[in-house]
Amino acid sequence: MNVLEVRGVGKQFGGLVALDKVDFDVRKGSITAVIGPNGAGKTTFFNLVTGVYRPDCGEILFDGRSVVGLRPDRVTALGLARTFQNIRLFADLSVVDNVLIAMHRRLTSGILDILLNRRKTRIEERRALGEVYGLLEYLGLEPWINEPAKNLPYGIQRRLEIARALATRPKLLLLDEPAAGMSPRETRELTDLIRRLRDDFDLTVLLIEHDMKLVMNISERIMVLDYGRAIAEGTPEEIRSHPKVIEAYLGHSAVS
Amino acid sequence: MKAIKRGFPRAWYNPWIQALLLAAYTAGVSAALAFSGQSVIWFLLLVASLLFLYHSSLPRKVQWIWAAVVLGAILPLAASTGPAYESYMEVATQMGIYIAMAVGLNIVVGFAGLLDLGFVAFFSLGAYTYAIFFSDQANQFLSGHHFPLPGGLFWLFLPLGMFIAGLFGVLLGLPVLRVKGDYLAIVTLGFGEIIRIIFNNLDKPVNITNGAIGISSVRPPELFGVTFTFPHHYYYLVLVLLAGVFYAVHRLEHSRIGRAWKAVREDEIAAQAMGVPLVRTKLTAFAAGASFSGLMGVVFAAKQAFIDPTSFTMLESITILVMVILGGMGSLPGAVVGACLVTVLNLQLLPQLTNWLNQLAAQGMISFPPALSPSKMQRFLFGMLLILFTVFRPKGVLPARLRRHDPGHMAELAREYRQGIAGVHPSISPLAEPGSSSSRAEKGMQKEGMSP
Amino acid sequence: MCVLAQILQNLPQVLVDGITLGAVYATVALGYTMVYGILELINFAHGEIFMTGAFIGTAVLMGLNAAGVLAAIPKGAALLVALAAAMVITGLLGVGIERVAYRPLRKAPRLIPLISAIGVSFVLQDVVRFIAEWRTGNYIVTGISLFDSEISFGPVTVKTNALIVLGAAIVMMAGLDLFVQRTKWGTAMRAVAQDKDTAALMSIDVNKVIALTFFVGSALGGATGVLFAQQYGTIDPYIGFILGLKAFTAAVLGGIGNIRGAMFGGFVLGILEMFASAELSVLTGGVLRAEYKDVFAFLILIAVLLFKPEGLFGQVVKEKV
Amino acid sequence: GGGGASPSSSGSGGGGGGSGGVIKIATQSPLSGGNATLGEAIKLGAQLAVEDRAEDFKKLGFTLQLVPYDDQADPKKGVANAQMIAADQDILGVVGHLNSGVAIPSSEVYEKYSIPMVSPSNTATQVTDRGLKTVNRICARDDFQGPAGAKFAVQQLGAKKIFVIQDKTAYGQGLADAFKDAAQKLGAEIVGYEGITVGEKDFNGVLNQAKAKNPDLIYFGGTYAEGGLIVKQARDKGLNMKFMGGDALDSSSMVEIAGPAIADTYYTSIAADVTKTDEGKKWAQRYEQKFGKKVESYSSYGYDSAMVLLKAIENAIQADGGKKPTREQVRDAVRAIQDYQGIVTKVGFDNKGDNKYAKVYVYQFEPGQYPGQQIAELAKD
Amino acid sequence: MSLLTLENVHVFYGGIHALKGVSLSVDKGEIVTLIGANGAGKTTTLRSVCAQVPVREGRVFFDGREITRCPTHEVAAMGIGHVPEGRRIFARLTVRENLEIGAFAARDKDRVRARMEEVFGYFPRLKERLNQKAGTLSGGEQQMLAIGRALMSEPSLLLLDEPSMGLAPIVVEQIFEILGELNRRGMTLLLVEQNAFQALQLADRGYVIQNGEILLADAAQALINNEEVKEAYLA
Ligand SMILES: Nc1ncnc2c1ncn2[C@@H]1O[C@H](COP(=O)(O)OP(=O)(O)OP(=O)(O)O)[C@@H](O)[C@H]1O
Ligand SMILES: Nc1ncnc2c1ncn2[C@@H]1O[C@H](COP(=O)(O)OP(=O)(O)OP(=O)(O)O)[C@@H](O)[C@H]1O
Ligand SMILES: [Mg+2]
Ligand SMILES: [Mg+2]
Repeated sequence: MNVLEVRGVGKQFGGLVALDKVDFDVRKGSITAVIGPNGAGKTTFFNLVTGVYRPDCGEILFDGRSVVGLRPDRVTALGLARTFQNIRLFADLSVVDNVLIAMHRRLTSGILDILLNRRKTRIEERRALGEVYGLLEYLGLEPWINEPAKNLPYGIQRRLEIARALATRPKLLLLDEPAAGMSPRETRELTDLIRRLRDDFDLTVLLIEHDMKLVMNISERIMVLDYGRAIAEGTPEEIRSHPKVIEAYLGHSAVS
Repeated sequence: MKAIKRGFPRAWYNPWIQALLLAAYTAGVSAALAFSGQSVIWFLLLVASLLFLYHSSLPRKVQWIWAAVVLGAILPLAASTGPAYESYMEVATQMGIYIAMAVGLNIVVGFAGLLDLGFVAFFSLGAYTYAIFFSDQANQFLSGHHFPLPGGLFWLFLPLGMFIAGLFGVLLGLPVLRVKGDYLAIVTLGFGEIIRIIFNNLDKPVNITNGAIGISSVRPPELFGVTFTFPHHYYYLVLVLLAGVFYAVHRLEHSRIGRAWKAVREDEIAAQAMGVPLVRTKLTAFAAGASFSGLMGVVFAAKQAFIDPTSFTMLESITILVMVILGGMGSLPGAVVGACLVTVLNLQLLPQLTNWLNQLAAQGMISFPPALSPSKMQRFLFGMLLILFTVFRPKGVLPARLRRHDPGHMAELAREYRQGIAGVHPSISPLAEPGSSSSRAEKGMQKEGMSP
Repeated sequence: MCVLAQILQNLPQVLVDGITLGAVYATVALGYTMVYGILELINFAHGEIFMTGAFIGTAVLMGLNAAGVLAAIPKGAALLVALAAAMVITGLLGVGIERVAYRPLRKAPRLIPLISAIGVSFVLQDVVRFIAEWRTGNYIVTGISLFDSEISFGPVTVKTNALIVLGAAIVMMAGLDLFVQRTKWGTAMRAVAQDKDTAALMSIDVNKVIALTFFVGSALGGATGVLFAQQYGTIDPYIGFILGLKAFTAAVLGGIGNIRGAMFGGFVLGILEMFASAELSVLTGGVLRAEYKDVFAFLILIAVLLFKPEGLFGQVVKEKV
Repeated sequence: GGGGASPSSSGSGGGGGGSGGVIKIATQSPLSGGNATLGEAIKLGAQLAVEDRAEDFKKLGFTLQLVPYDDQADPKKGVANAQMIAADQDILGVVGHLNSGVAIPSSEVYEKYSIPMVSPSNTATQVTDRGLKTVNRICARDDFQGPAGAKFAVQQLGAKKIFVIQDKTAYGQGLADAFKDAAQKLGAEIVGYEGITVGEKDFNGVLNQAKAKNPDLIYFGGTYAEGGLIVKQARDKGLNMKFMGGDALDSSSMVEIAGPAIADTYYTSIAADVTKTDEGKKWAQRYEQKFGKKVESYSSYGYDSAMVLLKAIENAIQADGGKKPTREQVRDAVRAIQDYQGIVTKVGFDNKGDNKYAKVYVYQFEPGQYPGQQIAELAKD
Repeated sequence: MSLLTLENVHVFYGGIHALKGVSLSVDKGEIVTLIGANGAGKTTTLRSVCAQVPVREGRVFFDGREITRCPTHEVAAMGIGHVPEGRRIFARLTVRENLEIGAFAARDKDRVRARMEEVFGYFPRLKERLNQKAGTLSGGEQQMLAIGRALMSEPSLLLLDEPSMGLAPIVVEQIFEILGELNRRGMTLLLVEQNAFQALQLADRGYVIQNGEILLADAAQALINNEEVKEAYLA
């Protein structure tokens, strides 16, 4: 079964065709990668799926429902969460608040509940805090809970982005270059983490990455974009030896 | 829970000792105020005790009760012995009105990051709502002679003024939310001016606001047969309303709504990606801020007994903004301190200072050329103080602080949460899941954390 | 009588008056836009710098007059002297203000400098007032008008002054636009606007660039002040506030940070206002009158921003996510 | 006495009783901000009065002092200052305010503490129509000055088509409305009624409209700062009809701002021409010497208001056998004044506190001259 | 001869002691790399050279001159180029203007033009996007621009903070080639890389930084063979 089905999606910026009628499916429970040269349209693809941009043409189905034209917060509410290539944390807020905010949709207290400090609100807040701490622990972020996000080292910030996305309880998690700025060792840990996330949270993971070790290691399927077009799709083995991909993206040394 | 600062002996941080010192201070200053008869300094020092209280390490609850006792009993009692009693109460009342407005604007500017330069419009909406119906103004456009309404209905108009201002907050917000940043500033400024100009001109074709002439002889409120005539009546009224406002803002700030405001301030795109609806969040901020302002508008109209559009100029909006920023954006105590500072400066200290200089000049102790007569220097001094304050306290007098969580306590909550999921804690499960109902995530929670 | 005919009959003169007022708005708006473009700071004190320029220019002309020089030199030369003096002094004043009230706040939250700017406004208003009052006994000063003659084109009359204001406005805009778009320093200004730390890494002296910006912006404001005093004859220390506000509105209308936009916004606002105060009551049969002109102008501003939230000339900087 | 910043903390504190001591009167008017010229004129006028009478009060055993307050034309400041004034028991009366919008809420406070207020310049009808015991004024009400102007405009100047401009302030609108209604009653046609914004400098828009209507007279309800420019810009446009306005045009700045364009401009004022009497001339000279400023109409109003107040205090002292009077006594003494001859107007209060003798004089400006030529005198109907 | 020297440098962020006495040196013509975990202080070290963080204690020398207290723009004008962490391109300027700003201190226009061509030679992609606003470039394109911009000033010392971040493998390869090429032409490089293995292969010497302190300093090859380094920083 596919959680995500993309049919003929295209996007232009001015005269620039960033995505050109892309078709793509993501199987439920899989870990799938999107790779491609810089400027190929990968991030744009994520932006279309999450509602940040509206596609010029085509259809995007998430869990069988069209998400084209939905606001990003609605898309998130349906169970689609993402991280950002250029980290976009709430820089002046604490780590805990960053994650709490991501639970916005899942908390249900209205303004009256809050003003009257109803029991429901109090319980909800307690549980939210509990869940946040659990998540932070899970990602090894608990030493930083009271730190403003902007003070964290780069790699930790990336992990916080993941924690934040998880807090929305997504079914499909989109990671945009999660390993950027991480050392090989951290990347290795990240690889494990993504696998465990998938299992522990019953997730489907779709990721963009330039670190081929991670990609080849983790993905079940890979799509390759180049100049907005899907030039190849397949298993890591197929992609690794795909001549077009080697030519446009991998280079010859990376293959060996 | 206060962070320990270096340089003081440990005993300073013992809440009991602090309470004792504070009590002694309060007692001493109030006695001085009571016996000196009339002195701004003692009055201000007594008010300042609340600042020390805020910085003390007494528990929050105790701090609130303490503050209530000082403001509700000690301060008015100590001041009431002198001839300046009502003068103090007047200043304190105006201070209270501004505090509520600054706290309201702080929601919009400080929490949600929406620069609003037309905030006073909401204040005027509240004020006119009351003034029109509690003077004979309403007879001009409504048939029958039902107006002014009896003072007892004041209590109905408090929520009404709040509601109307809040409603306009939403109405303004709807179109305005398309524009961002400083564009928003100018649009709100335009809105503020539009409202003021309309009030200034709505004497024709139907006389609703009496235009530039203003509405006079506004009837004061009544409670249990007591008519509000003196500033100290309004002081208590404002005190009670302020308690409500603080409570509300305090609740909201640390709720999902307050967090959503801040998220929108920090990064709109990320906030949306985390499921925060942009428009609704901004609208609640506008509405909440506006309603506090509208509430105080009603009080203001009743207290002044007269209103006209000159009380609602753009300069007024800017003054409130100054209070918020001076105090520390996004900080509730900051907004309070900012409002107090600006009001006290404007209404008490600067007039007194210039009067004093003037008297010295009159007695020939110092001399000024007439062009530099000290009585005209209020604005100049105010401007100077603004510059000095910002340069020396660029983050505001009491900058916003992050709420700190105790890791131990959080770990405890996390345990409780896991148990709740395991079914030990059968209370409602309010953390609904988007889409389906299975509880996937909990599995993740129950495993061991990843090593950092 | 036919409403349209009434309006048409007036229209040429209304347009001319609107353009004249718009030229003043436009040039003041330039200064706002410039400082905003660099520091993302709404320099509320800009209106007061403009006002100071007006006083300095007037003082220079009065001084020349008192010394008996004024009658001896060509009027154009006198105006140039006044302009030069005002520009240099207000330019330096701008640099000084930046140094004292804004530079210490560069790392502070974005709105903080707004407060010191308001402080500077108050202080400048009063300082100018004290000086004017001390020298002349009255802070409302009526200066010397150099070009008071009128030129008529058919039904329309224009003061020579207005033409000078207009010409100066266009020259200033063109010069500034060239400077900012085409020179190295202009690019540096825009780079500093976006990221001071990184600009410094490009060996740009950030302080110098900011000071330069303030100098140019303030000098333009000062020059406009002189022209304003020439145009309207009477000045007081409070002219900066309303005018500054209007000019800021104009800058936003055009797309703040955009020089051509500021210019265009100024003219649009001037014409709109003039049109509203002349024709609103004709249009509405007396229901809405001239006093609604600001409402009218603001409503149009809001409408424009709703459809083009970045202003008329502003670029859609769609954030790349 | 408390801290250093508390100048008003001296004094007997106990209200009346005891001969000797300090007597203060306060002024409240805008001393900073855009309205300060007018506000300061009031203050300086009162100051001169206090100095003039200081000797007399010395003889009675009192030190006379003036306490100037800056209300910044802001009702909230006015009210807060009023409370401070109330707290200083030595203050027995107030001269002020400039703006009716500040006077009305502040006088609510004066009333509570029985502090008499003598207003030099509040013309709005509501100021005295509320029937407060403490509120008095020496100037003419809008509904006297406006109609008087209308009468002169229609009957003497022969204006048939009149264009009315007002500045959308309480003063400007009150006056312009009263003028408009009266002029219509007298048979004139109001061909336009437009508002302008205080503080702006370009009034060409409204004037273009006036030009299209081609009236015989333009009436302006507002102050000289805008009035002068309107006259000037109108003449530049070739509008050569007559102009008229109220007492707020009565300023030397009006002449300066309008320049040669001022010809054919009229204004109504309750002030008789000071320079017509020797005494008045001498007074004006003294004022100019002392303060280095030209006399404004509000200087003399301020002076007369303060003099009336001081006269009342003096009366109260004498009535009470030389003791310091209470505020109530002063309040009643003020209202009891019936024929005090001031420097510009005779003063006698009716039971509302309006000046029975307020006359309206009509003046015509001449280029370069201030004050204008007094050309008519109108009494109350 | 040593081109850049840090002596016992201490840096604080508020209360956080980020550098605790870092000393290192880079000789003329060398490639030196600084490796370390997240938050170890690599970025802070580079920033302390350019006076982007205040150095509380210790000294920095460049080309024999002390530059500890020199303002950033002067340091840059002396010939230190910097590719900052997170790219920091000027988003609202075009690609061309970004490059021109890179050569701000240069006087000779022809030389600037030639230099720009050279950059296009390295990154043809940038030439295709010449008049696009830099903010709308893809992540990798922005990284190319950041490097190109730093090259525009013809620095004698180039500080690179994770230049390969976000780049396609084929481009990463190119980048390392380019760095080698630049070095051969006489440019001295101080390189911070997560991709420690590749960095060490390129470099002459390397430093390992941990918790704000230099833990190890050695020839690059020796570090590659060091068991601990292998364990901690190499895959
Ligand atoms: N908002 C925009 N306006 C104009 N052009 C854009 C915009 N967003 C993206 N582009 C262009 O579209 C192309 C695709 O960009 P995108 O960010 O999707 O690339 P990418 O595949 O994520 O690359 P990278 O791996 O370098 O991050 C790029 O050439 C970029 O310049
Ligand atoms: N602006 C700041 N405010 C407070 N602390 C900071 C700030 N910048 C960095 N730090 C702290 O200083 C330490 C060193 O950070 P630095 O950015 O130099 O590390 P790094 O080695 O470059 O890490 P990374 O590999 O993640 O880029 C970290 O602990 C970080 O949390
Ligand atoms: Mg990308
Ligand atoms: Mg780093």
